[in-house]
Amino acid sequence: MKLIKAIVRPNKVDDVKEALGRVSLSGMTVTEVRGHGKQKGHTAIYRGKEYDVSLLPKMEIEVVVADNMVDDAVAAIIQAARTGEIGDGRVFVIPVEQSYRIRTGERSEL
Amino acid sequence: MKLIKAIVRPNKVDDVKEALGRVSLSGMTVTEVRGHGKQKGHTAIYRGKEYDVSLLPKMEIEVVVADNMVDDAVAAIIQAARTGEIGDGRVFVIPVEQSYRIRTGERSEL
Amino acid sequence: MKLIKAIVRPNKVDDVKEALGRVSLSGMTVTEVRGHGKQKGHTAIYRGKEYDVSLLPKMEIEVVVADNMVDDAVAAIIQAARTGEIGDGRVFVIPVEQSYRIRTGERSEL
Amino acid sequence: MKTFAAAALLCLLFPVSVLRAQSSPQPSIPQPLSAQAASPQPSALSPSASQASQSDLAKLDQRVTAAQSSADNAWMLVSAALVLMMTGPGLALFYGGLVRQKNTLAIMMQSFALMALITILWALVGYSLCFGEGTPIIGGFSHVLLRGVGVDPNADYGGTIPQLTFMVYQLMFAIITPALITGATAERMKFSGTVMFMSLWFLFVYAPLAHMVWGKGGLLNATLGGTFPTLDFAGGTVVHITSGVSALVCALYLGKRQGYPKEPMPPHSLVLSFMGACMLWVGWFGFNAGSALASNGLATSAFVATHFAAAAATIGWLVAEWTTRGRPSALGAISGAVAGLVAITPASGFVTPMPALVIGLVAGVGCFLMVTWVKSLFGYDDALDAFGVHGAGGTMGALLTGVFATRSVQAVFHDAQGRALPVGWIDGNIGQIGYQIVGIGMAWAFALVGTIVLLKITDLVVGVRASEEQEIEGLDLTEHGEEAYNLEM
Amino acid sequence: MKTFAAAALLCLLFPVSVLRAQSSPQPSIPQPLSAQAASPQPSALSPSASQASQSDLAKLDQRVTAAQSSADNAWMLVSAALVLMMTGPGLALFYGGLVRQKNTLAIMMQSFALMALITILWALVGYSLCFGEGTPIIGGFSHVLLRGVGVDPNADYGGTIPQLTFMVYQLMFAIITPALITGATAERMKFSGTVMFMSLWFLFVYAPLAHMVWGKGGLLNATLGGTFPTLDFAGGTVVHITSGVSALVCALYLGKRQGYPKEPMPPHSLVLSFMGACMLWVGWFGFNAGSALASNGLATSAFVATHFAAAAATIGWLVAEWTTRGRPSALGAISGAVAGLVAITPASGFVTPMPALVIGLVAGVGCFLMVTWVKSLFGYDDALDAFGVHGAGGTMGALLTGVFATRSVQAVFHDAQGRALPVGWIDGNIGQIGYQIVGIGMAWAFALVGTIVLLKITDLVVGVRASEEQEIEGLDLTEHGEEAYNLEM
Amino acid sequence: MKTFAAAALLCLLFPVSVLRAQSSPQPSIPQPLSAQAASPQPSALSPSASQASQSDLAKLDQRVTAAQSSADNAWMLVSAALVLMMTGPGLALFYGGLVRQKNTLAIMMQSFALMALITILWALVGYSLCFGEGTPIIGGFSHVLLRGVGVDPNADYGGTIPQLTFMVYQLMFAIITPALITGATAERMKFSGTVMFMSLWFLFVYAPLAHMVWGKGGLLNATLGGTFPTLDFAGGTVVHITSGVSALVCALYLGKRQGYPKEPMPPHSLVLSFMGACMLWVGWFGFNAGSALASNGLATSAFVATHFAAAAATIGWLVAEWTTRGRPSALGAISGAVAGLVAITPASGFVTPMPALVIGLVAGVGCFLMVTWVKSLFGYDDALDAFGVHGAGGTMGALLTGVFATRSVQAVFHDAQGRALPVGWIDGNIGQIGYQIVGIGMAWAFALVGTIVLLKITDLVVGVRASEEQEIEGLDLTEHGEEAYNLEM
Ligand SMILES: Nc1ncnc2c1ncn2[C@@H]1O[C@H](COP(=O)(O)OP(=O)(O)O)[C@@H](O)[C@H]1O
Ligand SMILES: Nc1ncnc2c1ncn2[C@@H]1O[C@H](COP(=O)(O)OP(=O)(O)O)[C@@H](O)[C@H]1O
Ligand SMILES: Nc1ncnc2c1ncn2[C@@H]1O[C@H](COP(=O)(O)OP(=O)(O)O)[C@@H](O)[C@H]1O
Repeated sequence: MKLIKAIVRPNKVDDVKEALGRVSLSGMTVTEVRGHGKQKGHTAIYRGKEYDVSLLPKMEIEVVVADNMVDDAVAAIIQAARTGEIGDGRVFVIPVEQSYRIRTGERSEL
Repeated sequence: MKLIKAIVRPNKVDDVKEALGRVSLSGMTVTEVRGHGKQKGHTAIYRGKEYDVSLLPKMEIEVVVADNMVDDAVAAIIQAARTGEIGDGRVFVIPVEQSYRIRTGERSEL
Repeated sequence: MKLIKAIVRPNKVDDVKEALGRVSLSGMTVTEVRGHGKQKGHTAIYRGKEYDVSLLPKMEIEVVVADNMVDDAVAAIIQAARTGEIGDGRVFVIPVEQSYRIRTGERSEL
Repeated sequence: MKTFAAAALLCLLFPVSVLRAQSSPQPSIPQPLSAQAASPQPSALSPSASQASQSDLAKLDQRVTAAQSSADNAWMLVSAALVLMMTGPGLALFYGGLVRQKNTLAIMMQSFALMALITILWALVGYSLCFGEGTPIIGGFSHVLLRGVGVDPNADYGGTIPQLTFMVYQLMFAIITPALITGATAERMKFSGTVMFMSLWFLFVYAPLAHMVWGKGGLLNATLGGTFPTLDFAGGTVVHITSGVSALVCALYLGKRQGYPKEPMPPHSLVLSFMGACMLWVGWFGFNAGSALASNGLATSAFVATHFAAAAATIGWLVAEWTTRGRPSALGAISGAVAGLVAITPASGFVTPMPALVIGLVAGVGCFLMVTWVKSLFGYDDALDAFGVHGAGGTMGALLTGVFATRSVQAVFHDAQGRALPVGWIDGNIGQIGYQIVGIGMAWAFALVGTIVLLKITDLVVGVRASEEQEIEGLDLTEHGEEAYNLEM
Repeated sequence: MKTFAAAALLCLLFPVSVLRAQSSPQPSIPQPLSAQAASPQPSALSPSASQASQSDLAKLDQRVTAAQSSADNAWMLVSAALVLMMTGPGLALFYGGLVRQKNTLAIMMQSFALMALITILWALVGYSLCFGEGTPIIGGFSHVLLRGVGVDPNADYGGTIPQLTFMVYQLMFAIITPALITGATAERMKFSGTVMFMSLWFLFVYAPLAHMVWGKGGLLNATLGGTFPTLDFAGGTVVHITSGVSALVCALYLGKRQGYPKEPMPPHSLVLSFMGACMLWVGWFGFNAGSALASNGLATSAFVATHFAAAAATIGWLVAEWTTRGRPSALGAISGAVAGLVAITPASGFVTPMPALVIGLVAGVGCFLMVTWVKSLFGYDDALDAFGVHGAGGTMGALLTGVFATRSVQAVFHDAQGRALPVGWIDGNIGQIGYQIVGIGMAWAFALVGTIVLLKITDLVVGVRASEEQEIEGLDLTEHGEEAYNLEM
Repeated sequence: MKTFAAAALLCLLFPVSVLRAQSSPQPSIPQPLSAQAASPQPSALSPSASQASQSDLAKLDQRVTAAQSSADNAWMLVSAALVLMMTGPGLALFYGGLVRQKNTLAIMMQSFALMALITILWALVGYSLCFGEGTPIIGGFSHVLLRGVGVDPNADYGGTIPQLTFMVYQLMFAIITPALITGATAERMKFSGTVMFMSLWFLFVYAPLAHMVWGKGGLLNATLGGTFPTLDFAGGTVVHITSGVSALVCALYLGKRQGYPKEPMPPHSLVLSFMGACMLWVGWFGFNAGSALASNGLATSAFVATHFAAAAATIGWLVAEWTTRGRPSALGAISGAVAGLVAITPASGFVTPMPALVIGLVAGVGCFLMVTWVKSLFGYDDALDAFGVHGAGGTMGALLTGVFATRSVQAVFHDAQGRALPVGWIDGNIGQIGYQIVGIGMAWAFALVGTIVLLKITDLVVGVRASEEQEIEGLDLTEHGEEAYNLEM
């Protein structure tokens, strides 16, 4: 089992969700985050004081999938989230050792 | 050492915190997230335009614990967070290779 | 490749960002979280009803780095985020198996 | 929901039938309204004569009457606007900030819907039930569809302003009163149930009480021939006791919210509540000083008493909190202010400034105790403390009015020779306390009985309590299909 | 941006040149203003004589005129303040809550900048263009730099109040009208483009329309000698049709927002919109009842009509929504209220309360259909429904004014003997509908043509549409260098 | 905290002792207040005579006086409400949005607590110290506990309105002045320290200044016999210079916030600040136009000047910002508006519209420079720019009043024959600039010295600066036990 952690543009969440649905993955957890990378930020000025707004709004999508689904899932995410412009984001794959469903309390294979 | 990542209902955070306290785990980090799974969402309508509100508010609790504590911790979380209804959430266990305490700067075994 | 997950005080984000920049790491993802640990919380009272505000605002910084950068990155974070007071936070290192850049769609070594 | 749709249909239909009655010049508006003062009027003087004639004087006299009317009307229109502002945005924000995020729009929506709903009911029959001629308990149907309510003053109700002004001013009171109750039913009452219950409550609890206290010949009216002259300048009994006591009944009937009191349910945005409280404070000048129905010294006096009581109650609550809890809170400050405003409401047109401070202090400390101590003692879930503040504060205020009312502010009672008689206890009329108790008792009784009956009926017809799932997901999404904030994009 | 800087420079320079004209006592203010009423005035009576002399009476007469003026002035100053409050914070919040978070300050800023910008233009030439003597189409330059506008009343425009009061009251209307348009251009129009376009639009669309409808001798003026007597009490055509129709043109010209309609763009904070809507409702009393230009019965009548229409339209929209969508929403409630307020605007000084309810109901249901059905049918991106509410609601209201206007409220037309003639259809004058259509047509035509031309010019000079990147990042950061919320610290 | 508790106890006790004095009819309220105008009055005419008698006229004369009083009272009550609205919610929101989230309630709470606290002090001694008879420096104790302050007008202070109206109107000024200072001490001053310091400051800095400038026989009074006739229509020196300069002293005394200026401290919600600024603008009409103390042409003139200056200053700040920083910001727009409102305050009742535009422009650009350039030059931490806007803007305004004041607006000075003399420089009286400088100097001196002394005392008794840990955790939680937002549930 793997945890796929994708950082995408805020307006791509719906597309990613749909794309994952198409490969029969429906469980996911989404977090508002702010990201920094190659994408250039902005300068905010409040009464003459300048602030660097270099952490830009992104969304982090976490999906835990069975090992054999990883490639499909990653491909789906990348395709749905890509615009081709700097700032599109990353996908990381992290090992998961156990997984439980709270409702039933049992260890699940997803 | 493992990172236990539990996605639970928002109103269960306090219960989980208490339950973890009872097995002598007090450190934890909590994040507001939105989750999608089997639980059915809602439809919001703004001036006739419908939106799918299928990402429902959840809380993600992250606890890093020593290997021998994992089972106790998972059990405590599941028991505290369970309502038996769809939408109760998941618990994932992820390997952690190193852990540091910033205050002291030293590598810790928790 | 590793995911470095650092939980720091909210006002230390900028310092950590700078410190990582100095070791040539610019990519990162930041999340608002609330943490519980040794640091004592507060009591809030609303019309006589007391609430435990024991989850204090923290920021979680996630950086994925190549294996050989882990020590530098951890050192930089710890140095930048330390105040020496209880509540400084933690750094966890988690294995990452794969990493993709969405824009190009290719698997990256960062 | 069917019931509501039917009622709504009615609303959609009725006007067609009444247009004819309205389309021909109303007898009550014999002169075009604009004739009164919009254009510069010719001087009243006949320029040739050096002696002023009686007819010159008569013309001038009319112009003075018009000027006085314009002056009073200006104040009363402003007051009406201020009282509407108390409900929306005032109360809506005050309550909206106190609930959890997922119920924000639902509670604000209830205030807003009442602004619309009560207005319609008021135009149809409400005004008539309150201020039309009738029995000592309730007005009649003489003003149904606002028949006979035009720009001419009604001598009994604001003799210097158009009756239409009085009508719309009083309407604003009728709006806020049921809206106050929603503080007790917050986070768990269905919208359809709220709509139906509040409509009934307005007709069967508010209207009689308003008529009894303020209507000519009303049972409790102090100046227009009531049997038990109860002093209630701006609505301590009519508005605050009725709504507060009904709120308690609702809280008990509905039962506790899921998870109460174990789960924390902190106010989701005290900033909103703060704004709301400030607007309540400012708007309350219209509520109390406007109740003079003229822009005279009595209005000023009520204005001052209102402001002083709010200030003293704020201090009262804060000191109580600081002393017993170690820290004074913003929520305490604004709660105190509202408590003071509630308590001074019945007294505002009868007391001098210093007693107003006392009334405020008592209410501030008293309501603090109600909300922190009495509530947790009995364990009912009055979600936003509608009873603790309005019911309790209103009752304290009504009693203290009997203590501090003085003829130096308003000579309510006169002897046969027209000399002013003492009004309250401090003025030498201890008996007034008795009448105040009668008034208070009547308001409590009506509110208690009326609310139980009407809630039961509503429950049978459309239901009152939201489902468990709705409560957990929040009423915003499940009842209204919306979320208060969508910040993530 | 260069253009704007130049204009701004002009602003910085002009006053120097006009100070001299202003520094000597203006002919229009021959008496110090304070002489009027600030201190207690000596009695008008010569104490010795027992017969009142004509000169005593003359003195008294002057004092009555002063009192009447003070009364009306009090109401009009309040009304002016209320109308300003409609734009800021009212409209700014209403719109600010409806956009996505990243464009919040940008849209609010547009309202605020218009509060400043239009004020300057108004002082320089705007008032003169609207209310100075001129042709049937546009006023002249007689009041440029407010020459001749002092504390003396102008008999044509509020004969009992200082002309300065009328001037500043009308200014508030000129501010909100272009601000309404920003609802259609939201989230994608450049700030510089907005500033330039709105300046031009105010001069070349608003000013002529205001003059035609309200100016003496204006083509459509109903009481001061127009050729086509159109009834528009408080700005149904002048304010709402012009802004609403221009909004539609802007929406079409600018094109859709990136991602519209596929991407969800829910309102980022309905709480803000709710507050804004409440303030609009309250402020609208100043807008409509203030249009009586006096604190008389007509003001009261307009006040009541305004409130009733808002209430009925709220119910109308909610019932439509409940029926067709299954749930009544807070956004529906506040949208309905605004629709009702828009529709009653032209009618408010001509109709009795019951027809006001009808107008409100029609507007509530009508605008609901416009916004949910017509808009998605045609697919234009009127981001915040400026056309759907103001254009459509204003048009409905202007038409219905012709139906329900009655001389019992305001005797607009008279025969040779001075007897009041019927006003609207229901009053017996079906022909008025025709004039209303003429007025509506003129407003539509002016708004359509003027907006296209001025947008094109603006586009050529400074550009109107923000870049794709700006739109994605949000206008707050890219146009103004700010973020609405910085909550994380 | 002990000190505060003691003071509070005093508050709780005092009224008991004064009730007796208040309970018997006050000599100043010989007639019941309601007699004035609440009911329709019988015509003044004796119907039989055809010649008007002197006594008929006398009756009519009284009614005219009542009508004039009602008209002016309507405006003044509204103005009082507007000025209260400036503090809460206006200023509280404006400041509340500018701080970081963790200090939101703390700063808003300070404004609210001052609404309560200053009211109590005002009733006890404050009004008397400001407007009671006394020395040229401070009033006496003649009006302690509001003795002698009833519905009869006081000829010196608003001869047509109840003295109670004047009293409560002036109170609102006394509330906002110390509240302005909290902008400089934001995010680091203890609540107990704030309460104690502000109480002292009100008594020992505000009261003398108010008496000197506005009190009869005050040293700087221009119309009621002062030695140095300083022009300050609505409080440029009394309100803005005193608070602004004291703010600077506080900022220097307290020292910088932790992390200032290295750490970013962006405003947590410009939406709140925007709302607050709009309410300040609207409320300021009560502040300035209300200072005419009547609903006359002078009030209108001040209203117009106020609005024009706010608009011009907005433009001024925005253009300066656009030119030097490349982007105009919403925070710039609202800051500019407030700067303009501050600067026009002393001038509003003395200048014609065009000079008002000039004053606004100067203040807009000037305060922009203060806040962006001068502040960073000197490096003091005036957290929310209370000095940069109020101190600097107030000083500019007070000076420019001396330049632009003209007898055509208000004839302040007269020669022996009662002819109006020139008022400001442009009117031909260059010497007025000198008096303005005296007034400004006096206000600066009082504020500087008074604030240092009182801060030191407060520091010794209860302490002024919050602990480092409190500052990091935020004052909301540590001082008040609350959080502004609890959005996660
Ligand atoms: N090394 C990293 N660790 C964690 N998150 C990263 C890392 N690099 C990039 N990100 C995330 O990916 C987002 C996009 O990265 P960026 O470099 O701006 O664009 P792109 O990936 O298209 O080159 C960032 O805003 C950040 O949230
Ligand atoms: N595969 C997954 N990866 C990540 N998060 C998941 C996954 N499946 C479920 N979740 C999280 O668990 C929550 C509950 O899941 P759901 O299927 O609705 O209920 P249940 O687990 O009780 O069947 C979801 O809202 C989501 O946050
Ligand atoms: N076991 C843990 N798992 C996850 N997060 C932790 C854990 N222990 C501590 N934290 C995070 O680190 C933060 C600081 O910890 P705390 O014990 O208060 O201070 P310190 O690390 O300086 O002793 C906590 O608020 C929490 O967010």
